[in-house]
Amino acid sequence: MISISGLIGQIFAIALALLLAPVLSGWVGQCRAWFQNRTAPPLLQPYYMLHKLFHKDVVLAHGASSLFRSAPFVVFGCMVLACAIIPALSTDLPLAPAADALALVGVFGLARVFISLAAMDVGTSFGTLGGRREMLVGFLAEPALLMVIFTLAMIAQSTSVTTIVETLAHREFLVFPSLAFAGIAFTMVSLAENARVPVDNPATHLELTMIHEAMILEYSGRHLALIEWAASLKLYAYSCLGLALFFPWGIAEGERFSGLLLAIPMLVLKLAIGGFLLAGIETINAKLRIFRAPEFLGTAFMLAVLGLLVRLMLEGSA
Amino acid sequence: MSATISFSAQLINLFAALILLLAFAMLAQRRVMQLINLFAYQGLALCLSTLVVAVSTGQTHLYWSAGLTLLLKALLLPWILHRLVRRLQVKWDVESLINIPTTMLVGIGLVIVAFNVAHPISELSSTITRGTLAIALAVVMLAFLMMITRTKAIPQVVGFLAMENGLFLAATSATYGMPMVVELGIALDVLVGAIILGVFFFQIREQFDSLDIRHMERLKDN
Amino acid sequence: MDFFVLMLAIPLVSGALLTVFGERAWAPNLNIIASLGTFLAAAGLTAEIVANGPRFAFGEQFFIDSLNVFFVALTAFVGLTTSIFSGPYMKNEAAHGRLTIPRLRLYKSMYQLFMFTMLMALTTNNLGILWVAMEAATLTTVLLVSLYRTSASLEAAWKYFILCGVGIAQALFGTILLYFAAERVLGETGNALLWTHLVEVKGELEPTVMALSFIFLLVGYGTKVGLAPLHNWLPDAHAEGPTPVSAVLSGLLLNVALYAILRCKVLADGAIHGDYAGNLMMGFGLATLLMAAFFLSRQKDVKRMFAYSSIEHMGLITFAFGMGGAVANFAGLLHMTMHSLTKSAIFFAVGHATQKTGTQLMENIRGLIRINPLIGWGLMLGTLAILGMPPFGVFASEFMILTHAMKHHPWATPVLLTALGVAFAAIFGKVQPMVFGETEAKRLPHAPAITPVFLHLGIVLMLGVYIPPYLTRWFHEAARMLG
Amino acid sequence: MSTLLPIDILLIAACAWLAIGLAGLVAPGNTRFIAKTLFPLGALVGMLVGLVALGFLGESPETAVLVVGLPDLPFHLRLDNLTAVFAMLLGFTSVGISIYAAGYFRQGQGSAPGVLGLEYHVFLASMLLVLLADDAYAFMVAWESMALSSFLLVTTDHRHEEIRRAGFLYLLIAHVGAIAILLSFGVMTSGSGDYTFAGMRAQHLSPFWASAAYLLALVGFGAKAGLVPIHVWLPEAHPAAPSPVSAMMSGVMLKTAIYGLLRVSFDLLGSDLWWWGVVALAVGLVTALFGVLYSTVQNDMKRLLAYSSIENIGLIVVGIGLTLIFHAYRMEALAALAMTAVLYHCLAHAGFKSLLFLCTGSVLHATKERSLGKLGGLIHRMPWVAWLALAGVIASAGLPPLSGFVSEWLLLQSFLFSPGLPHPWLNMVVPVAAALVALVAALAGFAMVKFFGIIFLGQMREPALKDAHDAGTWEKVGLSWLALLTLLLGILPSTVISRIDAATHQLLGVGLADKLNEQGWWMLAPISPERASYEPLIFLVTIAATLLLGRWLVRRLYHGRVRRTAAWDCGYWFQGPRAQDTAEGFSQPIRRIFDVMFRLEMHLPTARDSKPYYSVKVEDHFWYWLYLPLARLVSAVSGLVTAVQGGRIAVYLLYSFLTLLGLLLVARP
Repeated sequence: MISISGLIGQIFAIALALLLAPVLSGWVGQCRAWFQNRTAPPLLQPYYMLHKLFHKDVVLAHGASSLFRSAPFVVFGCMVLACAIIPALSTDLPLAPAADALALVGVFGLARVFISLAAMDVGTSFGTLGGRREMLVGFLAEPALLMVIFTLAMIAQSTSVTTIVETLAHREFLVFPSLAFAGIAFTMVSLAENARVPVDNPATHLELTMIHEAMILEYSGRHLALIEWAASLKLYAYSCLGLALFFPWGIAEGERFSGLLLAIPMLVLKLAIGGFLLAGIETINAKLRIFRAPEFLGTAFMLAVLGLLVRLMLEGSA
Repeated sequence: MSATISFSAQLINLFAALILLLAFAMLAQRRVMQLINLFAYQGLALCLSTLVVAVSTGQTHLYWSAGLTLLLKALLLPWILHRLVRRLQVKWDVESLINIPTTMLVGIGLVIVAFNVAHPISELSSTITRGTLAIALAVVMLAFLMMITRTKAIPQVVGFLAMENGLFLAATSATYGMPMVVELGIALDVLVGAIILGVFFFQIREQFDSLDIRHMERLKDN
Repeated sequence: MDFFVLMLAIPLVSGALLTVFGERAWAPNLNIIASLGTFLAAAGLTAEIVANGPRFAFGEQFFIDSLNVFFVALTAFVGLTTSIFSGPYMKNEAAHGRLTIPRLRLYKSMYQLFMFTMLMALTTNNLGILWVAMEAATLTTVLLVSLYRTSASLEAAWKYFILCGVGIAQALFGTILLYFAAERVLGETGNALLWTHLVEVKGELEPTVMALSFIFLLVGYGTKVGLAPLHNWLPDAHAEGPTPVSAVLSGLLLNVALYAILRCKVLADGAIHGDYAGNLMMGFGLATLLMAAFFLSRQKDVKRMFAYSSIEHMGLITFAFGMGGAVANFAGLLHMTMHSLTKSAIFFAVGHATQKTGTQLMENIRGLIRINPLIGWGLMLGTLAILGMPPFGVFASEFMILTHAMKHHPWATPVLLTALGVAFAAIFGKVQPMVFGETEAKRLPHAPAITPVFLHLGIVLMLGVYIPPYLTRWFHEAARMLG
Repeated sequence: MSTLLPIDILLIAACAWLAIGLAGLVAPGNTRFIAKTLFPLGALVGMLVGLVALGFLGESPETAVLVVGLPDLPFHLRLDNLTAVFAMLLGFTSVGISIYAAGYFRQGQGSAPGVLGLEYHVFLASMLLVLLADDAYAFMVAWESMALSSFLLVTTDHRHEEIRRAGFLYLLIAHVGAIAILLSFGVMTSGSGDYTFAGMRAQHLSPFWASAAYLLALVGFGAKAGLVPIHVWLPEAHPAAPSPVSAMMSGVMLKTAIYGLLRVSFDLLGSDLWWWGVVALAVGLVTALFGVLYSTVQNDMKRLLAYSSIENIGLIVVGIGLTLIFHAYRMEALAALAMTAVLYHCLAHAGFKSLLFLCTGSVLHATKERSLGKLGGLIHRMPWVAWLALAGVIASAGLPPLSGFVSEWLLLQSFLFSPGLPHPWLNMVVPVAAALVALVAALAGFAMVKFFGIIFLGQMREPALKDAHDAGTWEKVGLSWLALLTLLLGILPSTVISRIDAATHQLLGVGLADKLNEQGWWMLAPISPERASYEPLIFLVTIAATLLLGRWLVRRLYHGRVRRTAAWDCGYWFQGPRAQDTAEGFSQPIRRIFDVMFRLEMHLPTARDSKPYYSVKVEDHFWYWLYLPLARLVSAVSGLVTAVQGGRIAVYLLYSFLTLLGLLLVARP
């Protein structure tokens, strides 16, 4: 029942994700630099960095346990799985039934738990601080994300990501106000989840403000490489998910290669625009104090719930 | 209804009224010796009323009852109590928790209640002495009131015994006496009870140096 | 010889003997042997009644049917175990110097006489003699309560005497009224106080008189049962008397008094149409239950607390009989049995516990399970049983009472729920630290009597999960008799 | 003699447990005999129970009547599919716990081992009888025996005041709950006088009485399950009990309450009203949110888990509420979905929560420490326990691919379809409840990260922890068994659901099994794969494959060199164990964000303090809102009542007198 083309499409999707994710990170970095009137690093800068890190020795703290060493792989694995089931290019993904949208949230959750635990493993003050903050962001972002998905799932009468995307792509062009709410909430959650301004700043190393960076302070060498890669995969996954859910046009359906081939440039284009906008957001916003972050995410959660309510009230049985 | 019966009924009512009067007198009495004497008179009146009932109805066992009453209530128990009072050198004054006039007023209220309660029964009664049931009830209640208001052990016991008098009046007047076995049993119980009480008084004296029951308020929960 | 005569004669004769020879070394054994004899005679009588049905004795003056034979058996049994328990208990008391030899003699003879009066009260057919026996039971127990001759025990005995004496005087007035009503129907044949005759004509008795009579009887015997607010003598007497006396007071005397009320209730019900007597009893029962529950939470003295627990259970039982009907009566009878057995077992355990620690104050009794695990467990299990924890039998009867109440008198259930909850919290909260925890108590000079405790608890446990069919039949018959 | 029916075997198993317990009394002081012989035997019996129940699923009910019981009400027993599901839960969970206990119990200061063994096995047997009981009396007897035996187990170490207090509170609430259940049965029996469950099913109660029965049952079973606000015993009793007992209580005993609630609301009560579901939903949500918030701020590892149990029970009750709502509107397919979520979560929670409690037992044994503030870094000393605990943590946090996620997924799925409800506002409010469920799930993750991170990770907060040792063999086997259950429940949901579906079918008349059987065993798609699907095995394989492949590739393409050095200190020279986040610190954000939910007592040091210290105490609002006022009320009332007993005989006489007078005047017929 798994078609060859599906299989190829699946492998292709994963490979593309692995390849494209660091580029996306690089692109966002470039855009940010441009916005901020800095000289931009090369687009492929993340690749160079990964290569460099893989070459380096792993320097482990004395207190690091086996969990610390396995966490990067687990996180990486989770992100690969997430990318594999998000219909970035095509909705014909054999792996898609393995996890629907709820399970997708679960995958992100699993990765988050592991990285937080790893952060606490060495037992430095910053590690635990980072782990705690990550979980703080997580427990606020996760329900918001779930609510976004709920709204969409109610439109599509399904929680399967591919089905949602197909439904949304095929619908009559109706203005769904709920989608607007959901979209905004999703954007806010994505910013938080990917350690972006205004919740976190991937570029900072000022200890008291950082979240993601605080967690991975102790990582080095290949572990750090995997984590960085996983982080860019996560950004990619969220971007693709957002694009697929809210701008589902151009995603290939069925088992035709032609559609797939057409989908790639569409995706790249959409990602480029998305990355550009992201950089814009990051530039025009200031980072929030850590205790403002719950408010930010709380707003996202409320917006998502509002979206759900709007969906239920206004759009009734649509 | 023949004249003799009505005459004896009048006599019985007279004695009953006397008993009630004595009950009031006991309620009002401040001296312990006088109290015991009043109790003895009450026993005598009871005996006489029983005798009248016996004569007028011809119930032989009522003679026995009358004799028993005379012996026990009018002679033996007062004698025991007298001896106790002397042996224990009880203070002769009787103290009351509430003052006597108030007690009397409450007593009158009780009599009304008793009459009221007994009224429907008296209506039913076919005996010659139907009115006395109400009086018996009143006597019981007055004795009860006396037990409540007295602070010394001996007057309390006298109240208790007076209550028995009231009961006995009820038994004879309303029903021509209980079966003999029962009456004997009751008499025995009263006697034994009185003796035990007598023993008790000595023990209480020994422990509390007084027969004032206000000393006996240590067992409590609040 | 006739079992019935034996049953009454043994305690009477041995009581007399013990009055004379009570200071001899074999006297305690005589006490136990007499109790055993009484029990055997009662067992024989029970078997006879179960086999042949009700019977009379001494003309019609005594009457044994399935209702009272059940109480007779129970009384004789608890009387036996209590006498077994009181052997070592009294030895320990004497060793502690709390009792002298003459007092022990008094104890033994009064104990036997007390048994006699109770058995007489249970078996008599004559309501007058019932009254006489009840009064006699009061008198014997007054002496037992004041056995220690301390000021507290004298005070308790005095209150007991006066309150119960006055109470029972009301009962006599009730009896007179009953006689008055009966005489009008039965005439002056001398049968007018015989229950068997009364019950035949109960429908013809004058309702007004019977209602008044029942009020007096209920208040009178109810004082003895411990119905609130007539209960005030009960905690004092239980707390200050020797523990075996507390055990029989709680386990037997209260039952007998309740039995007297039940006999009268049958007549009242027959005369007064409607649930007049039942409603009164339900009201008294609930008030007692609720009041006792709240009393419980303020107790400091262990025996006093369990005395209140007895009041509480008497309230529950009275409520059950008040509800009436086959199920509730059954439950009430069952609960009486269970309560007797359990409460006396508790008092046994408590007795030894207080001897060990030398105090009745609960805050000074700690860690029983560590000084003597058997006593500790005995008290714990007994407490749990009395609180209505299954699989103990108390729960079985509480189950029936509660479900029956929910069905027929749902308004009463909040009261029941509150009372049982508060009682549970109060008793358990106090017993738990007594049983568990650390301790400094010492060993006793004489080995405690553990057997009665576990014998009782064993029976209660068994009855909780399995009631033998003959017992069931017997209960059913008794329940039916109560209407 | 006829063949041995499953119900007979279960009955024999219950008796066997009792016998094993009693056997311990032969040599109550012999720890070796009791721990190494009797407990493993108990585990075998547990295995038997589990297997028989598993094998029975799908069969038609069997009944039995015993000779014991009340005169007109001998014990009725009945084995049906609902019972079988919970018996399976009991059996399989008890296997792990009993084996663990074989290694756990040792000579201590508390109850003698023989007594402990007796209590433990009576506890097991009574739980089984609760499930099998088919009449009110048998049920209540088993139910209270369960409470009693578990109470005695909780107070095993009775020398400590707070343990006794915990036990007291537990038994008190259990008892009040039991009375409520009893009254509920009383209502359900109504006039018939037939206390068998069959009799209750046959009754047709008016909505008022049915609701009364339902609410009483909710209170009664809620008291046992730990529903807010009658949850207060739970966080006290669980830490007080020895760990296997906590595991048994949390893993299995709480489920018997769920069983009772299901039995009453779906089986015994014929009518069903939609608002019942709303009540359950609301109570469940409050409980779940309350439980999880309090669980995040605990500093005692067992209390943390206890509150987490409250949360899970809350989620289960949410599921029951949802089922009731769907059921009331005859949306049976959706009801079946929610019911499956309920049953599945019961199974899952039994596995992972007992696993976690047992892990705390091992930690406790190794360190003598329950306070999170004094633990840390135990993964180095106790790798077995740590990794097995991680499985429990992931499941408890509701993360794929382990068991907790499956039930959460099912629950959310059923929420997703609530807009189809015909009721005008219900269909809007209920989906929003899903938002809270999502929040609860996410917070559970927070709590679990705290639990695992603080105990097992980081540096050791106390020097004494260096001497900690890993669990013994028995304990490892027990833990591994439970971890295996958690894993199996996580990756084989379809297989499990098609077994337990018989219970759903029995209660609702429909099930999910047909749908599931259309798809492969590896796929969980309760409605259709297009609507929603989850394939945990593939999920797991993908992650594992990526993990291994990634590792292999990295080593292949680059290298696997590792150097060890001190942790980077960020320029702060002091990086000792004290510099780590404390348990209080970890939960600080929660306290801050949800401060209305807690009753906080904080002391913050100021700059001028000569002896600066920091303390924070989190207390339960309900103590102050409900229990203390109640206690004060009782105390005040008893103050008033005891005034009656003033010691003055005249007053006593007056009472008698007034009673008599009152009766004479007022109560005349």
